[in-house]
Amino acid sequence: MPNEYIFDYSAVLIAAVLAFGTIFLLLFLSGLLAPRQPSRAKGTVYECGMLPIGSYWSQYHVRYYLFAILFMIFDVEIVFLFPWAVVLKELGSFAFNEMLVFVSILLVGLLYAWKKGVLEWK
Amino acid sequence: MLGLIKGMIITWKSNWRKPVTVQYPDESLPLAPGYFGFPGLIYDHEVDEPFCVGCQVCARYCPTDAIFVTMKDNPKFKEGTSKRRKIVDSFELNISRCISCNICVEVCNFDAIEMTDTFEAAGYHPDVVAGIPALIEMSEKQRKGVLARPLKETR
Amino acid sequence: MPAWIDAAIRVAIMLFFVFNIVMVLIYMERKVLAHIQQRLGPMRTGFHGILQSPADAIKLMVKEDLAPSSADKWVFRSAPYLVFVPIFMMFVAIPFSSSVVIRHLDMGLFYLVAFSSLSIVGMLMAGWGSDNKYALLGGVRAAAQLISYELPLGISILGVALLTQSLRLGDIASAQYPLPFIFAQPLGFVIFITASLAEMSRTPFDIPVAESELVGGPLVEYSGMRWAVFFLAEYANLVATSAIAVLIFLGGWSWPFYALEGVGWLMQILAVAWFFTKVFALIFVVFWLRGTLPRLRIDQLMTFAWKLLIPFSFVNLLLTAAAVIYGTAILALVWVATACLGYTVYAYARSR
Amino acid sequence: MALDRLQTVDMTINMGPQHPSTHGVFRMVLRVDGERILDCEPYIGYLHRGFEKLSENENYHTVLIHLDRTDYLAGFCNEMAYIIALEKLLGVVPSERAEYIRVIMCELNRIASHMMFYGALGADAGALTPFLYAFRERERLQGLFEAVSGARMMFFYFRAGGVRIDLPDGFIRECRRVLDAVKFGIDECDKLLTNNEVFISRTKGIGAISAAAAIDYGCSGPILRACGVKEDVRRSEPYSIYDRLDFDIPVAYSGDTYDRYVVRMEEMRQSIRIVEQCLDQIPDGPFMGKVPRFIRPEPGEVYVRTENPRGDYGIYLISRGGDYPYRVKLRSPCFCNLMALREMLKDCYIADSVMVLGSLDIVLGEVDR
Repeated sequence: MPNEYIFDYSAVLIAAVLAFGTIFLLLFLSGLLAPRQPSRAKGTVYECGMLPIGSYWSQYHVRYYLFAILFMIFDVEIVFLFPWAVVLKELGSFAFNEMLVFVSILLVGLLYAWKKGVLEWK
Repeated sequence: MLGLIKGMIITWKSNWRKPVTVQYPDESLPLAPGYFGFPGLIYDHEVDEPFCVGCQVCARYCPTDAIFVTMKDNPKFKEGTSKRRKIVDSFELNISRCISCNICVEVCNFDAIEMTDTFEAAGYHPDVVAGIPALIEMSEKQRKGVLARPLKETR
Repeated sequence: MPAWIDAAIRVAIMLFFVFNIVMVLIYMERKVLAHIQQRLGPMRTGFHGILQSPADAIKLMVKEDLAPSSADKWVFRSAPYLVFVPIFMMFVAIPFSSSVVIRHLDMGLFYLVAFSSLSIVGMLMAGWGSDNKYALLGGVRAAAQLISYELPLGISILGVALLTQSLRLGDIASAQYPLPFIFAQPLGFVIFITASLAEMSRTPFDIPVAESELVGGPLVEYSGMRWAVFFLAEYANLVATSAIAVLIFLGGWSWPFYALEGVGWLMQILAVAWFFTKVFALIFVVFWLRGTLPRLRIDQLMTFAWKLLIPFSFVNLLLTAAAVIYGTAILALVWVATACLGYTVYAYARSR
Repeated sequence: MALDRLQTVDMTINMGPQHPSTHGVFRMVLRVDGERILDCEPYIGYLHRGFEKLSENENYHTVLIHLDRTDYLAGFCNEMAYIIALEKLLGVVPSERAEYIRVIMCELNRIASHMMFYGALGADAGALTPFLYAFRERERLQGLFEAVSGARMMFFYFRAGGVRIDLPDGFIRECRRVLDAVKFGIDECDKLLTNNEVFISRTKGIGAISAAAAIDYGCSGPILRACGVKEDVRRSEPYSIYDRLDFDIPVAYSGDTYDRYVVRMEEMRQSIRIVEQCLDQIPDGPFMGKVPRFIRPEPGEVYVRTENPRGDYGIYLISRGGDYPYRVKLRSPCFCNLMALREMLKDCYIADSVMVLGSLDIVLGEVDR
């Protein structure tokens, strides 16, 4: 079993390395072929032809953060749901009821966030 | 969802219609009968000289100052072959400034200038000023049959 | 042959395939959009412009690679890698037929969900590293949108895992021989397609790159080959996602004909051809949608994900689980739920 | 709620002048908090050419070529306003046929202009296809313009007392054919966007303005009519032959982007109605009235309003004798409509800013003059 596991997942590593290498090669080739004549005007950022007003380095509104937190919770839940889904038939109604409780706790959380207006973009 | 599906049906239908694109340099749409390209100088074949006498009215009225005209004594008048006392010496139309507005044609007292179909004046040369020969050629081309076109079938 | 050489050859072939199919797709998109708009599309390079994509690739290759002088150089330069590599890694687990595949991973479905969400980091880095306000807005939008749609995407897939009791994509495809899962999981299919449209940032969810206000979003400062890598990733993602949709909802290579499962060459070629017919049909629908729909706004998009898709995907999950435990008749309720979803969208738009 | 008390730094974004969706070289500086617009400051003048000053050195007819370039999407309508003013100053009555020709061209121009609006709004919303469909319809109409006036955009066609040249042979038949095609095209455009749920959610309730505020800002045209004010110069102060024609003034009541869109779509249909009536009624006869050889009005001044596709277009013309007008003042509807932008953009999202701007249908040539 471990052998098979390594056989399967070593391909993942190889794919990552090869894809990375190909992109590197492409960019390297482009670096050789493409002209390079930097100038000050080319180095400015695009802001509709005007010089940028103020810095882009500004604080961003917290509502993105709240969505990210909500996402974390649900994503972790999905991690639990995958193994559950595969073996549900074997475990039977017991597992179903357990998961019902688990999901409803999270859904109550979602409802709470909804009620609190986190899901609104006022 | 209904509006969305309706829109999908519209785009699906027009997917199968004939494209309206005309691949411009290869083929071009027919021009309308009275199309305004750039003005050209009309040639008087009877006396073998242009109608223009170089009176500079068009240059004066031109809103973009695209026309530059000078006048000279007509040698053919001395010979007696022409009734024009003066004749155009040089007539320069700056094609890159001309806005094809037809004003020069309207103000001309001698009916010496007309709008032609020529509108493709771009080329690989910086010389965008059309002189008398070019302007006469434009007008001659215009007179060869293109004038009597019927109203085009727009698509 | 050692396993790693076998894998390397397969991966190399897959890379070659991905690069080529992306070119085909770019050409196809331009042609489809053109004909939807009664235009001709590219016509000059080769017969009916068929060489347009290679020409574009060469052009991008020899184009100057600009970066803003104030940009965060490392973040800016490494973002394309982080977008393309995870998307390509999805292809490791996607089978094109029962044996044309890099590896049949036993956790294939989970693997795909995991890697499909990784490219968010790249988009965020592109937006953050460009030192550009449009790019920043686009990057943050991309992050918000992609994480929100990650959830309905993952949960809608779970329904299929419940029905097959397996995460191997090959098994899932084979399990759909008499009846593909789109009939058992209509709600899952609708949610999956919607969410994956958002994951791919395609119309009507192309908000991160919204060219009418953000002028290209995170990609606004990229040029030349570096920009082309993003483009490559976008279309590779389109192929991958459509392939997943075909595999888990539209019956893969088997439905509706004979289950093309044999090991013979002919059978394999037929299976791959049939599989890609479906994939291209699905991609055509995506292009068709792009030709028809306007773009949503970011708040509507988030509301749509959190208030409609996530609850409905849980409904789908629980109904499917109940069907697995208590009998398949419950799956009829999924159809009712699908109708409810459609009606909710309709009623919401009317109520405004 | 606690969120509101968190302090964040506002970001200032330039939208324009070189931006794909600002309809020319318009610039607005947005102060945003996240995605939300706190304030919008419009900057204009990037296309300023000094039309009013230029006109002082043109004779009475050649002013028209500059007028064509102010609102370059509705050249005939601009010429209409100026020519009526000039005729009033001269005391000239245009010939009957010329009046009909003018109204036909103006209304066709209105359809073409609104089609441009439709396409641009669609493109602002992110839909690619409406733009191309709109241009397909515009192309048909511009074929007619080209046949009649010789030019596709800068017409220079109207003259004091009439028009430059009579309609070409077969125009009426051809025009009817084009109108039928355009009617079909408008229906198609309508089906593509009007009921689209995504489009509705992007436009309904966005950039709304009350009727009172719109009147205060001096808005006119479809912007005002979308607020429920039934004001149309063609009806309230009929000029030319509009009092003989039967058409409705479409009105909507909520004043938002969607209503402006709906009003314009309906206006196109009404314009088709007007053109069809004109084609039925157009008399034979000269296309020029009795006009003095030299256009030298007596000293005096006149103000004329007409209904442009964008609203109430006014020309104030002063003569002090001689060949040149002393003053040509233009009351530009776009300029006044644009002033309401700041009010409309309150509490909008960044994505809405381009939609609201698109719904105002500005033409920078006219705003900046």
